[in-house]
Amino acid sequence: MQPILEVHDIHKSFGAVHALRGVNLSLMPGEVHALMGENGAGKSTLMNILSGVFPPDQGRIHFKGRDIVLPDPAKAQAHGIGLVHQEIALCPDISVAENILMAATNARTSFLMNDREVRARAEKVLADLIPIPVDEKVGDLPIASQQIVEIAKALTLDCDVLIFDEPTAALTDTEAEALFRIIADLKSRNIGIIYISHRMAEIFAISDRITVFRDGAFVDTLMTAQTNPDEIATKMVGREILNQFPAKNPDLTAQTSCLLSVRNLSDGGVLRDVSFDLRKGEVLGLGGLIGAGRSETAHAICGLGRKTNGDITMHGKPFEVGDYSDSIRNGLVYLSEDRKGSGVFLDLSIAANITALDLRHVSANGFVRHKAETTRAEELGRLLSLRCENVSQPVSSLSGGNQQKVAIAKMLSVHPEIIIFDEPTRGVDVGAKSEIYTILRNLAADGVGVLVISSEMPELIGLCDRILVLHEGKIAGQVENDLMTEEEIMKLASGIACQSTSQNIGQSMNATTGGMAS
Amino acid sequence: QDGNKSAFQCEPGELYVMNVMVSGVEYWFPVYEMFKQAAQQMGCETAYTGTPEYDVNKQIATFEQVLARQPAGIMVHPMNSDPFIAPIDRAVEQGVAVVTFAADSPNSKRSAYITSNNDREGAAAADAIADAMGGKGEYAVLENPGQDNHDRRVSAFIARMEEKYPDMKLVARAASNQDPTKAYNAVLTMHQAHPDLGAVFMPEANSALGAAQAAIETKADIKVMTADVNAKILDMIKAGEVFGSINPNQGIQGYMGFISLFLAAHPDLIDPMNDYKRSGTNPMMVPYIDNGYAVVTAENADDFYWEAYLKRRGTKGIEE
Amino acid sequence: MTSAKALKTETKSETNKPEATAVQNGVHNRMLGIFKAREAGLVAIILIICIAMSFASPYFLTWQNFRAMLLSFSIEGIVVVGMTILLIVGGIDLSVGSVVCLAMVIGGKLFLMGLDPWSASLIAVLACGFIGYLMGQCVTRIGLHFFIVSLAFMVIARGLSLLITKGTPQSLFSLPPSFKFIGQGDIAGMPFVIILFFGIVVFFDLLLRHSTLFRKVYYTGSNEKAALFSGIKTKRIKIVCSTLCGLLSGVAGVVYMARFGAATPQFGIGMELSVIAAAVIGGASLNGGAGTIFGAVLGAALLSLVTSSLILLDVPVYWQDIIRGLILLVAVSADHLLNKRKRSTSTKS
Amino acid sequence: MTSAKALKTETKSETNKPEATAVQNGVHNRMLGIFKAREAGLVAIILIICIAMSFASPYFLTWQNFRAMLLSFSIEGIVVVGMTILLIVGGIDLSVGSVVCLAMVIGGKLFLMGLDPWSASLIAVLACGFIGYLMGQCVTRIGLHFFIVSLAFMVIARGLSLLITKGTPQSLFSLPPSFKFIGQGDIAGMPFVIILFFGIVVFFDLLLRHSTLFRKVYYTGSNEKAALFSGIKTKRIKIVCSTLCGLLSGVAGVVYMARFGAATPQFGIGMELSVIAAAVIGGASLNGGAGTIFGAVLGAALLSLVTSSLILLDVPVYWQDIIRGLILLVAVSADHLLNKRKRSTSTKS
Ligand SMILES: Nc1ncnc2c1ncn2[C@@H]1O[C@H](COP(=O)(O)OP(=O)(O)OP(=O)(O)O)[C@@H](O)[C@H]1O
Ligand SMILES: Nc1ncnc2c1ncn2[C@@H]1O[C@H](COP(=O)(O)OP(=O)(O)OP(=O)(O)O)[C@@H](O)[C@H]1O
Ligand SMILES: [Mg+2]
Ligand SMILES: [Mg+2]
Repeated sequence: MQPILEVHDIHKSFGAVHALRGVNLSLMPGEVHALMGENGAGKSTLMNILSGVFPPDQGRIHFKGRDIVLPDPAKAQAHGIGLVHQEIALCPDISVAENILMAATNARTSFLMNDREVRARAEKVLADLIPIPVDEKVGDLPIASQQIVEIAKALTLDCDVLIFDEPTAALTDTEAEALFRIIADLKSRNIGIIYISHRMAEIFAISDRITVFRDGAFVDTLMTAQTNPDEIATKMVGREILNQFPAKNPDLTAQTSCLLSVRNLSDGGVLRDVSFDLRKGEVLGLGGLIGAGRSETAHAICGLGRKTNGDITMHGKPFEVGDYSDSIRNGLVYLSEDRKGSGVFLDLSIAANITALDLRHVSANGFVRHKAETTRAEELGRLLSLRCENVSQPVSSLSGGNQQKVAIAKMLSVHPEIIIFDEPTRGVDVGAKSEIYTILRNLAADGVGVLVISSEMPELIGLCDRILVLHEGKIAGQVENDLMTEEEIMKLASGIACQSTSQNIGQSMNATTGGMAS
Repeated sequence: QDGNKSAFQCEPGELYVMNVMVSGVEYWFPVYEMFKQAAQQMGCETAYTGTPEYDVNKQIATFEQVLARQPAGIMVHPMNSDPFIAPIDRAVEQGVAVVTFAADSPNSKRSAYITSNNDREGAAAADAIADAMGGKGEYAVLENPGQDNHDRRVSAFIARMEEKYPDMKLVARAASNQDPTKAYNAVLTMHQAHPDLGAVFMPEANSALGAAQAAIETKADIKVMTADVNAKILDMIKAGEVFGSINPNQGIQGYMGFISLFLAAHPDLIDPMNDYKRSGTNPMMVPYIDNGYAVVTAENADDFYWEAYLKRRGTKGIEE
Repeated sequence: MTSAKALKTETKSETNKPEATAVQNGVHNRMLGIFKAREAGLVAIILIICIAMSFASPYFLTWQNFRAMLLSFSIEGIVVVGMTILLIVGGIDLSVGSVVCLAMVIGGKLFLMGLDPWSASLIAVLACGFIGYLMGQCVTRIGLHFFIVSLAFMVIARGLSLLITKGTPQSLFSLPPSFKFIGQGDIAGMPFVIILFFGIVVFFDLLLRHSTLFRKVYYTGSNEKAALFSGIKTKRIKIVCSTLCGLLSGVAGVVYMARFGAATPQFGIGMELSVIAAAVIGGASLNGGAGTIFGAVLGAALLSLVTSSLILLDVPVYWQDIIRGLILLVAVSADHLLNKRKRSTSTKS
Repeated sequence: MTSAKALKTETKSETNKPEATAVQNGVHNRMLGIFKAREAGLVAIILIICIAMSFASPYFLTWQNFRAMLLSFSIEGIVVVGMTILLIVGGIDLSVGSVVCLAMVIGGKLFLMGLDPWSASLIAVLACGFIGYLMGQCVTRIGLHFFIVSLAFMVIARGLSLLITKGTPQSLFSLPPSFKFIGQGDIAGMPFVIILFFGIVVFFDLLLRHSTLFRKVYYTGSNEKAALFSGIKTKRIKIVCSTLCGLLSGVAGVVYMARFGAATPQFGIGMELSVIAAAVIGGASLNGGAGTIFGAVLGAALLSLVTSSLILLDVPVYWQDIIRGLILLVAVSADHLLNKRKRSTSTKS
């Protein structure tokens, strides 16, 4: 069988940054070809080239037996190459249906819109995936739903090659499963698929072959069946990753002193009577499906969202915050799940981003000490193995995973007492992930409270000492020790089992239900 | 020195400058035309300067730049009076003669001020309208609040009406700000509220364009009276669509302006019996010269076309 | 100009969302009728003022008065249509006033040079379209912002008008009646200007709502990158919108020329601001991606209504600006708050 | 919520997004010196024009001419400083011209009513600051766009000036010399106005580059949502900027009053456009998040230089506007292309 797509010796530079140095890749029809590599290895750059976003400096793209040039995305789509971008790009003022069918609308020759057909087709595509109301404006959707729209958009294209650049970064397993079913279907229709992800489990579940890039160069292509995650990780990072997850804290008991305790938290919306304790030295996980209200919980605690009811105490003292700046002052910070929308300032320098949370740490008498700022940024950059030229370059010039590291560095720069991480490793490569896990663990060991919200089940299980599971805004239960399995968490998250394993956390101490309307 | 040479002659290269704001508009051209003529007759050079914008700050900047060229004299139309005190005084201290025209800066050290009398113009417009209406009826005014000479014309118009024609009633006033569209809309609306509206006065010609068009379209007999002229207004006056206009005598303004400026630059030519020597002021001091005005009606409108005037004179206007 | 969007979103995120009623803003509803939330709010404000005025002034509720009010904004309204389209695509055009003037001047000059008025007008309109095209090119090729490009062209077009007329208003008294009809004629008692205006409004409103081409205008304005990734040639779309805005300004200029029978080089100064205000009151977003022609026309009607009312009520000249400004502020605020309420009950917000 | 803004940021980097701000270019460049890419480009353009002019006109290289040029933009320059700060935070203020005028008029009127000129000026400046504050409130509370709010206040402030003066210019001939000194005095041959202007420029330039408060202005303007998620009270920051812009307009108004010894109700019409143009030429982004005071001042200097040169060269009036517009276009394009080259190395397309 002939490969449907081959790229030869592609080079691409951004100024001094040599993002791709002569990479090759070939894709068979009906194959799922996984592309892996560290953050900044050049994966997205290659995909952007393949979809006509920008031209390569050098190299050939061989498609269906002949060389093609792709001056713009329209041309790539005309050839039958579709891309789900790593960074979500949708029209916020436009309905879901129209967003999904945008490319089709563009290709239509008819003069008038057929709104009914647009709705129908959008509904049909979403029915296979996750149903989202198609008349909703995309700007009103949470980030995960936007990710689904982004995927659905690509599915309407009449493609022979479909590229997914980290499609599941913002999704939980349930949604991911739906996507995998669709991918299997595409496969059966002989469509070639390039799949990029940092979730090793996924890669091994769905791919046929794996290609690894490192530092913009081609490393190897392997048959998935004949390799294993460790080998891939080693090829990616260039060294062996021994333990992805650091050891858990064995000393935790119910008596361990409590850093943060939340009682009967409600936000007048999805959240109802959420109660839990975060203990000293513990890494606490928060799981659940999309829309279960995990982010909402975090927002309500730190003053970023509404709180209609509930008592929060920190170190046993009432924790009352008017807005998020109070929360930061009191030592509680929150890492946003929406990196691009609210996590980083894309146009500002890395240094300015990292110090944004509290400038007092790098200032004197109301003036920024630029030297201290640079030093601080460089230190944290090293800690998180941030890949950049220097810390004065804008964050927009970083790869997705490196942007995420900047967002995390921003949290760490203020020496908080409690950190809530919402999808901390979104788009981060395996090597950096394990470093981040170690950092979180060390923080916890140093007495910092760590609450991790994650949609990636293995991450929750591997990292956390205890996992709370939310279902439709209520704590469905918690899992610990041996019960920490995907099945158990799924049972709770989907609402099948309720409270079966939980021990009525906090119910005994919870006499008061204070009316702390915000 | 050449004994035959008249005292009213310039040295070679002696430069006289006219300085205005909104320098691209027609009003200044006849002024400069006669300014230039007087200069040529006396062997002097002239330049036309100013800013295209309606902005006192920018006009002052051009004035000061003109000063850097060390001309013999500047005839300036100060957009606002007081802002020009300091620049004019600085010019005079440098030995550059200054006269003002069409608008004054009375507290400055300028030598002379040449203008038509806005009060008399406004009154004349009132007389013309009231006569035509038999001293009885309703009238309205369109204004351009904030521009001094326009405000004066309007006030004088209204004052004259109140004083001399008690049966003429002011029923509406609106700001048209020299915008034909605003004038058009305002007159249409005024006609709704006051169906018997018999006349409307505005102190400048741009608004007249719109007002007259509205008057035509309402098919009511509204007499449009204005001040200043342009080709379109003249055509409308001839066609009876605009009742008339008061036009200041710009040519005399320019000619007398030049003469005054020349005298101020050559103070040795005159020796009046006053204290000029003791006080060290320029002997050429004239507080006010009235260049007069004309009432333009269908009969005499033909004499006021700029293009025809230029053609007759065979010059190129401000471009020389 | 990110702030409005950010604010809008901020308010939205504060409360949360019952999912069921999401149909509100969708495609479906658009088909249901011409009155959408925003436009209904404006209609309400206009009606309130009309009712108040009909008590305050006996002349208000007459056909003559309505005719006068319609006349007063219908030519500028043509420019509003073009501006709205450009705002939706994420642009803005400060040059419209100068371009309208340039159209008058070019048309007038060519006519005076002996061309028949129809060809002269056609050339004038095309010239204005070309200016719009040039602006679009500057924006898309060089990557400048529409604001600054159109500012430069505003100055250039004004200079051209001055140059062509040598600063003197051109009298077009000799225009043939058949041509003057465009600006001054009636058809069965209805001024042709108004008919033309409504024709243009309905035409472009329908196009914007239903045609494929103009849907792309919304996509491009809402998120240019997303549109680009969907294969839409966003640069071309922007150039089309900017050209269209120039063409419509040109048409307005020609109609003004026919109405006033003159071409004055000082015409249209400051028009851009009232045109943009009308479009924004009518719901067009300065960030692109939102707006309707019908809304914008209502915005223009509101502004014109306020101006006429102040004159009808004999409000002293010095107070007129203050009241006009306050009403503008109140209208956009009311409209904005009304829509926020609606959003928060119907969608989630 | 998330996406609207998120998606917008994306588009942002595609339209003209000048890069060179203190925060963006970061610590590294800043340490190297005051001339950064963008500003160096502008300085180059200005120098080229200056050299050409010194050959073309013998009057150009005189102190008197330079004094005139400096004077011609230094008071407006104070307004440019305020506008730049507001642009950086993502706002815009169309009312500056009217507010400058209002400051003159309030100060003048109070003085004529018997107050000493210093207190009168102080009240005038505070009143202008209050207008800025009100605008900030309208924007942050109601959620309107700065563009439309300031448009309304532009009309209101103009109306107030007309009302207070009843349309006639107020002569303030009797201002004491000590007060007139602000606008007309010299210190060692250097007009006080210019010294004051440079003082304000240096003060705010340093603040913007180094103070934590103004760093938050960049954060807010760059991505308001992210700023909120960094604990920055973005509403307050926006109100501070808008108030500051009002205050600085007030200061400019008072200086004008001292310089001209008059208060005219038609002053400052159209000033907003040249002020915004100056800031944008100098690198301020209309999308917020970028800009420097120093750059903006260079922009103002360039505009003023071009205007002066045209006059000095006796370019016919008809051509002046056209040439001015073209040079504006060429300057922003050259500058933009220059920076794009530089930027393509650093930003994702
Ligand atoms: N598919 C969807 N369509 C519309 N609204 C949704 C959808 N999913 C979630 N929401 C809304 O989003 C809010 C909860 O989102 P939130 O981000 O807090 O959930 P989460 O549990 O943190 O999920 P995740 O972070 O995985 O997206 C709820 O108000 C819910 O109504
Ligand atoms: N516009 C740009 N300007 C400068 N550098 C860039 C630009 N775009 C990408 N880069 C650099 O190119 C390299 C490759 O980036 P790319 O986004 O392709 O990485 P990736 O493999 O997709 O990483 P991730 O897993 O984090 O998404 C990175 O070093 C990145 O910083
Ligand atoms: Mg990537
Ligand atoms: Mg979440």
